[in-house]
Amino acid sequence: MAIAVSQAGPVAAPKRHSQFYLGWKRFSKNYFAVAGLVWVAIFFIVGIIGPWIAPYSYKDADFLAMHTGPSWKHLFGTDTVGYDVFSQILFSIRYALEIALGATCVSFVIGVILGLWAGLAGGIADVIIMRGVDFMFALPSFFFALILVVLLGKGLGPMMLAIGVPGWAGYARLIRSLVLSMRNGEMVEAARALGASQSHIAFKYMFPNVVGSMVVSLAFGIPYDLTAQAGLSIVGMGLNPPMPSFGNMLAAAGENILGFPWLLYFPAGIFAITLLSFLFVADGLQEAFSPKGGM
Amino acid sequence: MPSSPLLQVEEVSKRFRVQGRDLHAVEKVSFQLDAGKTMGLVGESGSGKSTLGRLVLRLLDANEGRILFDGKDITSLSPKQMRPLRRDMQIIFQDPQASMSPRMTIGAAIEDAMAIHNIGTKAERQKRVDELLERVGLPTVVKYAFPHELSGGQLQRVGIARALSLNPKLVICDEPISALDVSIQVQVIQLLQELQKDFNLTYIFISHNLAVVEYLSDQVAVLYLGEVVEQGPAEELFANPTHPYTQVLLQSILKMPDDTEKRQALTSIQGEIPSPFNPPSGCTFHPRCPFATDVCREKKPERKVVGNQHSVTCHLAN
Amino acid sequence: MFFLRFLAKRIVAIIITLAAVIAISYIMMYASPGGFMSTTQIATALAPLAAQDPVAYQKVMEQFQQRYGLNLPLWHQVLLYIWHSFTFNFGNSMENPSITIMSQLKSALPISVILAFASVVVSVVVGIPMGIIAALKRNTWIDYTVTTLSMFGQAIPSFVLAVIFVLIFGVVWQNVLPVTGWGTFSEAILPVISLAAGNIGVVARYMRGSLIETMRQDFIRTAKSKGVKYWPLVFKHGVKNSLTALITVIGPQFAFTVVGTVWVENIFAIPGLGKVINTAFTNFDFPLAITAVFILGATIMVTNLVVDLIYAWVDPRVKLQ
Amino acid sequence: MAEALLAIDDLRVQFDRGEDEVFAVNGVSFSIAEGEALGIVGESGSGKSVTLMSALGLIRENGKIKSGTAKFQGHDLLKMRPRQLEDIRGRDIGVVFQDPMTSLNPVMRIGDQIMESMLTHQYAGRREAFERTLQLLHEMGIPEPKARFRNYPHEFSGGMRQRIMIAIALACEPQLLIADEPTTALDVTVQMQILALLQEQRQKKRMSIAIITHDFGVATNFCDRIIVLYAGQIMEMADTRQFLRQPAHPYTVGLKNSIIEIGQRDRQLSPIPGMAPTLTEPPKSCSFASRCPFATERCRSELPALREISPNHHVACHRAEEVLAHAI
Repeated sequence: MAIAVSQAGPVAAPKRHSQFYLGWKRFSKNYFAVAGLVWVAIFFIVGIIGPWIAPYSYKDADFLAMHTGPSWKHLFGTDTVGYDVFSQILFSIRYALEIALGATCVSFVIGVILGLWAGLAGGIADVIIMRGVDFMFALPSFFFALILVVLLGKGLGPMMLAIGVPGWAGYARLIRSLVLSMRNGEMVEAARALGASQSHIAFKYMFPNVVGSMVVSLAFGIPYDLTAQAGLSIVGMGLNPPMPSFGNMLAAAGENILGFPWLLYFPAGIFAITLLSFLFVADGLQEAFSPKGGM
Repeated sequence: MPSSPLLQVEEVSKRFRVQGRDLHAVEKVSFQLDAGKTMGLVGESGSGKSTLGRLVLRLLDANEGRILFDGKDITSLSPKQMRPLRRDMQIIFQDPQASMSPRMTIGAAIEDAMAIHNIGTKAERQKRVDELLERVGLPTVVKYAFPHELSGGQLQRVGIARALSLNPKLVICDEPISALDVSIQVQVIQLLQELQKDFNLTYIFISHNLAVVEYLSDQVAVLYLGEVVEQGPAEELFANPTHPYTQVLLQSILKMPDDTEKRQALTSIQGEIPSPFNPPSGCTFHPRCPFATDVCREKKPERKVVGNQHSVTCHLAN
Repeated sequence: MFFLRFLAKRIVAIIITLAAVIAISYIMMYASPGGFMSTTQIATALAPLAAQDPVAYQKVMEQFQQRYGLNLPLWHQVLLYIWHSFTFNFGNSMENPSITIMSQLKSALPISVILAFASVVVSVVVGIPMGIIAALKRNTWIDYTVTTLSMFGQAIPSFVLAVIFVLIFGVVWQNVLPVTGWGTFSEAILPVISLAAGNIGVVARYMRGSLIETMRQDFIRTAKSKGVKYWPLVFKHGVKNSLTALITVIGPQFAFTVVGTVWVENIFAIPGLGKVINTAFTNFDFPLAITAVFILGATIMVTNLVVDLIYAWVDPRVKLQ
Repeated sequence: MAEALLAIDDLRVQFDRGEDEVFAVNGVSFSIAEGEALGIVGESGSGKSVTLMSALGLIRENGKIKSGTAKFQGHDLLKMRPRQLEDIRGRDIGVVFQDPMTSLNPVMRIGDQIMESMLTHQYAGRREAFERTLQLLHEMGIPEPKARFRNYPHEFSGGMRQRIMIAIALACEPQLLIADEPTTALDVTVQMQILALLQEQRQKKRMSIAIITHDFGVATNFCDRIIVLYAGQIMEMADTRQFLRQPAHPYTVGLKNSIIEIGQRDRQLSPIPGMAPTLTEPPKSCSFASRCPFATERCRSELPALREISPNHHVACHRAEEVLAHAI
């Protein structure tokens, strides 16, 4: 009797569903995350074109219209010196993004380099780098940022460094643990058995499998750095006035709140929604792409 | 003069340093394996059988001893020098899912093995992937699938195809069937058998399943706590199991009886495998051995030849 | 003894880390443009003198440098500073040379400690039940409400919340709750809530996730197979196992809370350590700034040690090392 | 045959996987008699665990019981309120799970885990429960019960943990013990010890045992009766003797032939082709037909019923008689 079955049994027609595709499908079902992504996208666009659409420069105070409420002339009102709040917010978004992205990049680059070094080299390098990580975790990185602001000053670049440099430890620890778990895993062992070189293993096997976790950690890092930047302003160590920033606006609003609540509505609202959106996106990415979120 | 064996393992030992303590994973193991033959390594968990397999492939470095492949000492070759040799020695893992990148399609995974060694053009490699998949009994469309879309049995076939893609001489099969269902196990065993015949492959077959090892192997080594307690030709060893541990293992297998009257009594030796951190003195098996004497407790037994190439590491053997 | 050796090792590690914190902060501040002499108030006060009588100015400067040990080699200054810190001999602040740093700390530190601990306690007391309820009512509106609220809490920094509270209770509902000062219970409510909101979010979300994960474990099925009733199952097996995981996030969370106190104290005008840090950094009052960082670091590290001890006590699998 | 202790009738269980549904158990009926040792054998995904676990309310949330009854001493477990079922679990029915590593609560002393069952069911007071726990540990072959009482699971070896699992299951002297792959995670020498322990306890306590296993060696040496499951259906159900002498379902025959045993070096392998299906719709024809060497048009279009081809020998195959004739 003929057996019309292949040895391995029927295989469903492959659907070519890569992990990325499946993750994206899960992400797009998370409405909060999608909404967050839309806001983040708007935030980025405004950050890029903000200076061109701003009706006023952040430096031009309208002394004839100090602390006026929202009107057609000044959409979000003016502050105590006569700056247009709407324009200030547009510029704030730009600076906030510049600093947060710059700082996150700085942390990330240092963290990835040191994390890879610790994980791949092992031995004494690993011990030293991990001691450094322990050291950074002993104090909140915000305090290191404070001290760095003293050293570097309050410009855009210095802010990026002050917030970015102390943030490396988290990334380094993550990368190292990913590298270690994979280095001792069967996938890398199999690749070694095939005769793959170190760089081939790193780029073709390890990298595609860590990129998801790295993106997720970056997504969590950006809102953290946005918060840190505003937090520095709260204690008077933020971006140098008159450069506008959410932190400065919030700090100022806190002091002048009694008569002019609009100074708070818009900056606080936009800032809060932005942070929330970033968190929704980060959380959505984590749930959609982390290994646990799989099944 | 007979040609030299494909693989010679001489007095190989491996220790792991775990939290400041030495774990003796493999202790002074020696064996030889001719081309086209199968060596079976059996033992319970913690016996060091998988470690031994990795030592042979130089995926781990031995602390002592020598490994000769095709007459060439590979013990101290650098990773770079090892790389071209990897074409000749491959491994099949117990958990094929864990051994594959979840982000690579099946086709890419098999092709990558060839790409690493610059074998053929892209098109030639693609063609070879199709051939290999067909050879291991899979439809060629699976090359577009990702590992998570296949069943355990199918993935193991992919693992075999990947190992075969380099035309190896030696293949280490590390518990290749123990994660599979019974009906799939036989399929894979049959496939391994056919491939061995077709490509004159040499196998090291690692398993805790004595019956399968007996079925597939020409030579067998029984490991306990990293040491070979008995080794020899499969037929001879299973006909004359001499070491008490081998005997116990054989008695512990529940065979399907012919009838209910012929059922096995459920008796077994007491105790469990001791911690490899703290192996017992003398013969490591003495705390569980029904025949242990004082000398077993104190002195490490020597290897004794008890038959044609059949050796036993036991004081009581003669 | 094993436990004592562990403790000794950790304490030594804390001391070394703190010494390093002091050294690095000191060197960085030393290296900052203008160094210690850019100190705003003193520099302004002495500017006329420098112009009128350079000799007298030089003398004052020397006195000043001697007083703060600035004439010594850098390594000596650093060591001296470390030694002084560990002997709690912090010296005087630069901004207000007449008062000792110790006296400032004496009034400020307890306030911040109470604020931080109160908010951690509140977040645990509120967050854990929220997390448990969300986990047990998974995928119901209760769960969605809790998770969404937690996300809000987690995303919105304490200072934004604090400013919003100031607006609400300072402008809209005046005289319901005080928005400045410290001392009475009602004055503590808003700062503690501002600080706790984020932690509640983290604790609740973590508790939820961890409990859901735990309730899927095999040993829960074993407990069910024993006939263990629902609530004992949830609490004795589920929650207890989830808590071990939760403890690991409370340590880092405490560090964030400490940062939060710095912000919140500024907004609610609370005379705590945060306010001290604020004035110290804005006025470039280095001795004060370094001391404050030292005290905060010590608090955080000791808290982390305590958390680790609790962790080892709760989870028998954890080995202290 | 003695009276049925547990009688499962036409049980159907489905799992919701989001995009589709898996038909895990499709109309399974059998019973366990008092004092009987029943072996439920099948490969992964055959529904062997799900069948009994769903009767006890121990399947995952996405599993739904669609129909059927599971009468334990005449009372339908599937219709009970959770509280009633809780009273039966652990007291009348004990369960031993496969992986002793994950099946014990890691942060609870093992003594307390054993006592918990007795205290929950008010089987014994605190003092007696403690004494009985020591007694149980001793019976299970755990040395120094008093000292070990206070240990945590991670301080035991796999075999010892499985002994603790058994002690938990036996604490309230249940009438039925369900052992779900109790030895799969263990080494062979330890597997033997655990089976011997179960055998001894069964004889001493005169309880029924249902062993769920994929291992014919375990089932045939241990059990009085054997059920073979495939794709959530019973393929064959027979006394062990009949099962050994006259397997009548092609799947059973194929599976038995798939087992390589000691001393079979020269044997020719004849694997069952293909692999077991995961049913995403209810079976309308024989689920095994696509892998069966005897399959006919009828097998591919008509669902074979489970029928009694000789006393106490049930087979779900259109061609069982022919298989039997061929096999003999």
